Amino acid sequence: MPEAARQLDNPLVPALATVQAVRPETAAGDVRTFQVTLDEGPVFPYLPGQCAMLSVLGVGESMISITSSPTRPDFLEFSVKNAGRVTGALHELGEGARIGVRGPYGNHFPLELLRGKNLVFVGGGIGLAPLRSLISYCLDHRADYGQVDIVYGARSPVDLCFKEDLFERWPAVENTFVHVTVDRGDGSWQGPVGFVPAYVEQVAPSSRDAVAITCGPPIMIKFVLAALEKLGFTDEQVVTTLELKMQCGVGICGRCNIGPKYVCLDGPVFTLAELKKLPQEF
Amino acid sequence: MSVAEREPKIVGFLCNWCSYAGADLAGTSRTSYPTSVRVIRVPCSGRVNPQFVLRAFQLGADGVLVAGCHPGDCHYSTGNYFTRRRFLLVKRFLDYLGIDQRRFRLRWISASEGPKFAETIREMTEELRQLGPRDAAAVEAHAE
Amino acid sequence: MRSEAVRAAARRLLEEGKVVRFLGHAPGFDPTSPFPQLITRAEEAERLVLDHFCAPNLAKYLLDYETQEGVTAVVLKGCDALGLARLLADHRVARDRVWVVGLPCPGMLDRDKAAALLPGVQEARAEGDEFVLTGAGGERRVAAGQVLLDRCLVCAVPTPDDADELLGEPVPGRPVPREEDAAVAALEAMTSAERKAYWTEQFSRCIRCMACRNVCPACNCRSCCFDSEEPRWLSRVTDGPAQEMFHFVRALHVAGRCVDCHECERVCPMDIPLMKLNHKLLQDVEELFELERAFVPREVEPLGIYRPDDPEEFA
Amino acid sequence: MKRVGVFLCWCGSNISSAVDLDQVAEQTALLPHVVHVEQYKYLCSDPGQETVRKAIKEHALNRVVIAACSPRMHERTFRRAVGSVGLNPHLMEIANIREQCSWVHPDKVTSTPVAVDLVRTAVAKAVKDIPLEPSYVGIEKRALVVGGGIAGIQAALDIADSGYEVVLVEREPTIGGRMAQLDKTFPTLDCSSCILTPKMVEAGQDPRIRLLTYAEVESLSGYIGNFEARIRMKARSVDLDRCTGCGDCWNKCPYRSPGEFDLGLGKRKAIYLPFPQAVPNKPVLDRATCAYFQKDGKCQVCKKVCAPGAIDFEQQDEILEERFGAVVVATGFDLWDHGRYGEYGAGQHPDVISSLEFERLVSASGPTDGKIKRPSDGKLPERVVFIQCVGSRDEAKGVPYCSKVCCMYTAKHAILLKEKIPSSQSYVFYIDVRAAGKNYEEFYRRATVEYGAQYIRGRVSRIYPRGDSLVVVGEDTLLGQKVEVEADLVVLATAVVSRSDAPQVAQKLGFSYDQHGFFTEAHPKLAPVETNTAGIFLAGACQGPKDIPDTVAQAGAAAAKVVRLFAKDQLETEPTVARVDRARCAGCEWCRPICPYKAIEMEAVTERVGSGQVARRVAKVNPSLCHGCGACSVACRSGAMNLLGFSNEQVWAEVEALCL
Amino acid sequence: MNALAVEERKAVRLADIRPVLERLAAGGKLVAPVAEAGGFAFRRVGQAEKVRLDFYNTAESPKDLFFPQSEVLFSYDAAGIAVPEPAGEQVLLGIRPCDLAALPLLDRVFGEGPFRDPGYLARRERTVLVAVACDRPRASCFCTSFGLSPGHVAGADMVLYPDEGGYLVRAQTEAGEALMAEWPGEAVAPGEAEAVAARYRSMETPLGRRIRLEGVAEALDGMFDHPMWEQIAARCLSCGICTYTCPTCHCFQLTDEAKGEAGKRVRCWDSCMFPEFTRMAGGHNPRPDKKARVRQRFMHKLNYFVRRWEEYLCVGCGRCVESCPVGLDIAYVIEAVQGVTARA
Repeated sequence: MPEAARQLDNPLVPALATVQAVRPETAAGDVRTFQVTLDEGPVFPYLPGQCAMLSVLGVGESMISITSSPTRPDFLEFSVKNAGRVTGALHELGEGARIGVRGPYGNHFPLELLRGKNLVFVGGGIGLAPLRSLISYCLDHRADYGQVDIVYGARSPVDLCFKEDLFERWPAVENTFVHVTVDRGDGSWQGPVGFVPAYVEQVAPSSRDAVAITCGPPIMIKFVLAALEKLGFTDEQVVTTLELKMQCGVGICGRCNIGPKYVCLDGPVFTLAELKKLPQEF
Repeated sequence: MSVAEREPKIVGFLCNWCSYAGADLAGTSRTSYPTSVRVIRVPCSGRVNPQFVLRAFQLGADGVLVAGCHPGDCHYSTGNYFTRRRFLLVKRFLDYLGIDQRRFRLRWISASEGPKFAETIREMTEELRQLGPRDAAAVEAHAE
Repeated sequence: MRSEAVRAAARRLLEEGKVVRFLGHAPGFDPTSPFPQLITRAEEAERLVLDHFCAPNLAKYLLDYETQEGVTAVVLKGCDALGLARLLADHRVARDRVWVVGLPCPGMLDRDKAAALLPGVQEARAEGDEFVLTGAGGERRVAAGQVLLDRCLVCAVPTPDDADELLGEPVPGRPVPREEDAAVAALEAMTSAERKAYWTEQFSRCIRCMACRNVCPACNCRSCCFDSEEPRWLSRVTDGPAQEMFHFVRALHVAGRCVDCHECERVCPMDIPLMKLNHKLLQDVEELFELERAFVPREVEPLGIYRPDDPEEFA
Repeated sequence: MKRVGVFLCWCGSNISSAVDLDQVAEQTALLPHVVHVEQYKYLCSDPGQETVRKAIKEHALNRVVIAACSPRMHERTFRRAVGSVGLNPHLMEIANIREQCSWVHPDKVTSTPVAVDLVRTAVAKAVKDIPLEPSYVGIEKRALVVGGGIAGIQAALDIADSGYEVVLVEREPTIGGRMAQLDKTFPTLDCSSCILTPKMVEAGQDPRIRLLTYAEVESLSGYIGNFEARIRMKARSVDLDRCTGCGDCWNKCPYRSPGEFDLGLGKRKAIYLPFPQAVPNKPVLDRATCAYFQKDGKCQVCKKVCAPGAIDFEQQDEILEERFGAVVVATGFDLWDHGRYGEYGAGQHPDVISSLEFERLVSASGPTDGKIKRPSDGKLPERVVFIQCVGSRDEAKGVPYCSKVCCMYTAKHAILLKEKIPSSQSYVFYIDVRAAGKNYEEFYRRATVEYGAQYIRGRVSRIYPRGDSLVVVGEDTLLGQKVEVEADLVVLATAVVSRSDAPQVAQKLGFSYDQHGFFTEAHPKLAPVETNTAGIFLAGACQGPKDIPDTVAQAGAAAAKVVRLFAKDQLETEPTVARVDRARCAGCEWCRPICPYKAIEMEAVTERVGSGQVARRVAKVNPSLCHGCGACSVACRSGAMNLLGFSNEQVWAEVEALCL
Repeated sequence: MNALAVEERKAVRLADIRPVLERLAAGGKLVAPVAEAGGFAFRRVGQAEKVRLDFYNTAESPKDLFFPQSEVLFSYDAAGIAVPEPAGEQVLLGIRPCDLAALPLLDRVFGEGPFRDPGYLARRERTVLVAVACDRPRASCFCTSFGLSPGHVAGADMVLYPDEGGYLVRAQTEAGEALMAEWPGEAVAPGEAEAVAARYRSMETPLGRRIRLEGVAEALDGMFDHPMWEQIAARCLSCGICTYTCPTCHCFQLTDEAKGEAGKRVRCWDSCMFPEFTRMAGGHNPRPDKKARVRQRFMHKLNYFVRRWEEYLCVGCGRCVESCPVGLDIAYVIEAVQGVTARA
């Protein structure tokens, strides 16, 4: 056992893990959800918002947010968009594949801040992945929160992620409302068409006793923040997560810092108030 | 297997139109040659990036063969003229870095020169056998 | 040496609006290592110097301003101007966006040589074929050959031939005995195994800082193959094969394109004899393809053309 | 996710008897991404291909590796098979374990590891395969035919007859070419102009054919389906629209000079019709021999007599720019200059003439009205020596190849001589007689048997004058003795050589030529009328010595290729072409001069830098011009230029897999 | 643990250091300065005569001995992951005060944060540090600006003080004492040793270069968007000389080397000066230009690190001054910052 113990000693050495299931997440095929268990021992404890480093041995590592909820501790889930070398290699993997996992990394959503509040989730594209962990967590502790509004959009109907959650599981929960839009519709799309920021204004969730949590592409976040401001959300009432290139996950390698803050340690979750204090270099 | 008996490994980049066809002809006419060579088919000898050649050496190839149409016969008119120029230089440069130039060969082998292909492999294998492993220590160091 | 002249030129060009920025040199932490200086206002011209220690080649900086408005003035020595010629031949810089302030160069001094000859050297001035070094340690008169940079000893092109203005009268080139060829010949005389050992030792010092690449006017790609992930032409690991690959490829990618400016070797913090690689290729290019002065950029480079009667060694 | 299926072919026992395929299968199954391995006796057979197709569906394969014979044999077969079940055909790789393994390493112990390596390498490449799609370009359905000899005429007529427009460019003032200079044709002895003239007329009258005589192609750019030609109309000094071809001008023109058409044996005027049947049947004014232009600017006789006022001394060269979809090159041949044989009189003796000169002498419309008068004194020759292989098959002084037509026309000359001068005797010095062709051998025998031509096997070593006749000294190698023949006329069968400006023409039009200046066909057997430039085809002797039937056949073939191209509305190009990664390309243009097909041009792209837009130049590959040689991908240092199908990633992966 | 004050540790005088070097070299664990290509470098030394104690600062810092440029983190194959054996013992002889002072900074990064790096810590633990008081500062040195001095040798197990033509050797730790247990040489009274040490501590660097550090970190708090960066960065070559020769820079990347089914993950140095350093897979680069990268490097050293660890990430060794081909060194930048504050 000393060998194995030493392995975990080095924070940069991953634990071996096995892909238990792979789910294509979008009809477009560029996002897949991997359900993963560790080969030795149970899943590490984590909280919504945290990330883990996934390894494809021989290819490399990529920091991926955990999309499962700690309330369901049997496995970890990661939704991965095929965007580069490592994520591309992950997409090559099927059930039973061996990968490496290390983590959890980073802070988590401010659960204390959210407790008792109305929650407004605003997600775009694959940005729903980290939110999904929190949404599941909150809905599993439904009594602790007020009204939940989930505003989500994707480029087109084929790019929508987590459709089962969006259209079946979440709407079925009491006092929970899901609003889905697409930038561009297609023949089969019956729902609203338009960009997420505009749609948020249209849905117009109340800022009273509410916290908005948003994640998505940078350009979307920029306009969502403006929309939320219009709706009366203060900087303290808005929470977002950031994504930067990371290699170590432990605040050393020097890539993900924004000023003195390391996204992998101090982030990825920031309130808008915190974010505004940082240099605009992300 | 002792070092002396070890069959050298040759990576052969053969142009599709002449040399690959020449190697095929050696096959069709059942001209046997040593098993040392492994062929990578490229459209033209001009497609062979010198970086491929060094990479092959570094990964343990004892010799590298680039073969193309005879000058003037290039399927793409001029590709092999560039190949010749490039590898005149590369051969010397490899040698300058300590990779014996006898380990690298560029040969013009036409589609009808099956025997020449076989003979080239025989000659090269023999020469490489005499030269011995490229740099036993270096190759092993990399392999570990 | 020509500090006043360069300041005057910078002032004039910026004041007249002929250029929007001026690339020259300014004093470094000690006067023997001036560094590149960009100025954009005439009043900043005072900062500029131009003396016998202004070795850095400024041509490569022109790439930084290719997408920016306005003409860039740049101080170039003869060797530097070949760097510009390289960038022009590679279509990386447009000539009409550059104003070349040419320095007919009497040779630049090697600060290490100078410091060895006169510790604490601060200044140098040319007097005929000699240099007078002055500094805290007094004054010393030394032969040019003792103190010039190696490249300047054999400089064939001291005066830029493509300058928009010249700071002084053209300087004749030194007869070129190509001493570097002897270094190449010495290596060629070794056995293959000795050469392998030699280069392994040299390359093992490499820390892959990429300064040689980044300073080289011929290494002007927009994205370097060394940074490519797929295929990974170069491993990030600094082991023997990767070091060999790095130096092989770097040298080969400038084969027939190297302008012989020696900047790669000068900036190398580990003193790897990179010019021994470049010179080997330069020599072979000249010999095999019957070219003269292959370090002068030409419209089509030696590896971009062929002759049906090129040497045939591969029958 | 990549799912590779590997199929091992036994090729009957061709592979299975020499390679332990079970072991190959076993080891292959362990490779990453390989999800299915299967063996089959004949993969190329219909059931074999069906096996592959079935497995693709059953195992959801998205990459296929066929370990079988050479890809040169069945790559297309398996690409089609894979494509037929919806998989992109380029997601298939072949490991050649027959020609390059089982057939050359017949011992299972040594061959099996080779096969394992080759399959592993093919798998590594397949994993890096990406789907490739052809691209399409439109086609300008007009053809350019360069050269108005029989080859060009025939090609033009065939293309026009298929309904497409043709521009026929001829640099002489008339079409007709070499065939118009001939008297009769072997082996039938038809009158050459009798069979040519109707075709010339037809070409001149076909509304879809535009004749541009006295014109030359200056340059050709573009690519298959989309060529752009610049054509120089030389100043003819005659307005063709006004000219009626009445003949007054050339009848009245006071200046005579040696006529080109008659090889200098006859004279023509400064304004002249090259020969009576010329098409267009309108004259040209040769400024080099015209007194108006050369002397005093006064003469102007032609202008004065020309009723329609067609003479135009001010006419300038004119440049036409035209678009074409295909080009047929039919620029013909020249004859070797026998002046280079000092022993044959160095071209100085008037009665040592070339065979083409003999054609003109024997032709009824020639300078002697068909009377074979020898040039020196106009005497009818009694004893005529014909010498074959003058220049041909002579590596030392001439050309190494056989000119193909000389044996037959010499037999024809012997016959014609006897017919015109029954008392004459012909002697033919030959090396061998090559009479392969329908009715050719019979024709040659007629010359010897019926017309009494005396064939002497051997080379002539010397010709020298004696009195008013010539002494021909040679050796009869059959008898092994020296022979000397006294002759009144010696006719040399000089070699057929390329036009002296053939290399320039090839360079101008953009295809290759051989060391003799003949244009190179794309493949000597399978693409004999194509050039290596798509869309440019060859007809006639510009590609190599040919007789008339071969020339006409090739012209028809070239026309068929053009028509085949024009039958499509769009051209599908090979997908294995170079591709530029614009983000990486620095626009250094290093790839450009290296491309043999001029397929690379530069384009401007704009991109966002910070908040602004920046324009820069990057390389762009024209997929219809690119042949996929990959030279550019090696020239490109940054890796921005890549070759699809043989990409950097693929070859790199192959090297790594091979050296594992 | 036998915790003695330095003053009570053993000290000896060596008129001739050669026998000691020979003994160390014979042990096979010696790393020491050797002459190499016009300068000096720390290398594993088998023959004592190669050791050059008359060296001036090496081109590369000795950080490579603790944080190697390429370090295999683990190897893998079908069976699983294997971590390499920790490094063996070594004796690093000749570390100068500046490089010595860099080690506690790296210790913080690799040993005191939320994560501990076992490889680094093992090498630290297993290395006996034999410092040499600095008798050969260069014109580029400015360690005194950071409160260091040619005699600042805290953290060394043993110190060699060049003195009276030989060396005064003083142990500072148990490990140091153990190493010199069998060394020849006459014992020196503690007072005498301390006097020599004190003399070195009070030495100035020869050119007396001093850079005023006061208030730099604070000033930089408000200078993220200062136009100064643009000016400074204009001449940067975007090479990694400064970061790779720096004894305190520690950016790295992880890279996988695969050979078939087996392979290894290697940690390699990386540099915040390289454009690719922060470029994301999709192409987005939060530090897209030289300005952002140069600013990051100096902000990290002079502000971010200070905010996190309350120390500057620089020891004034002068390597970037010496090696940067375009004079873009940290001393220059500090002076530029001071210039800005002075003007303000």
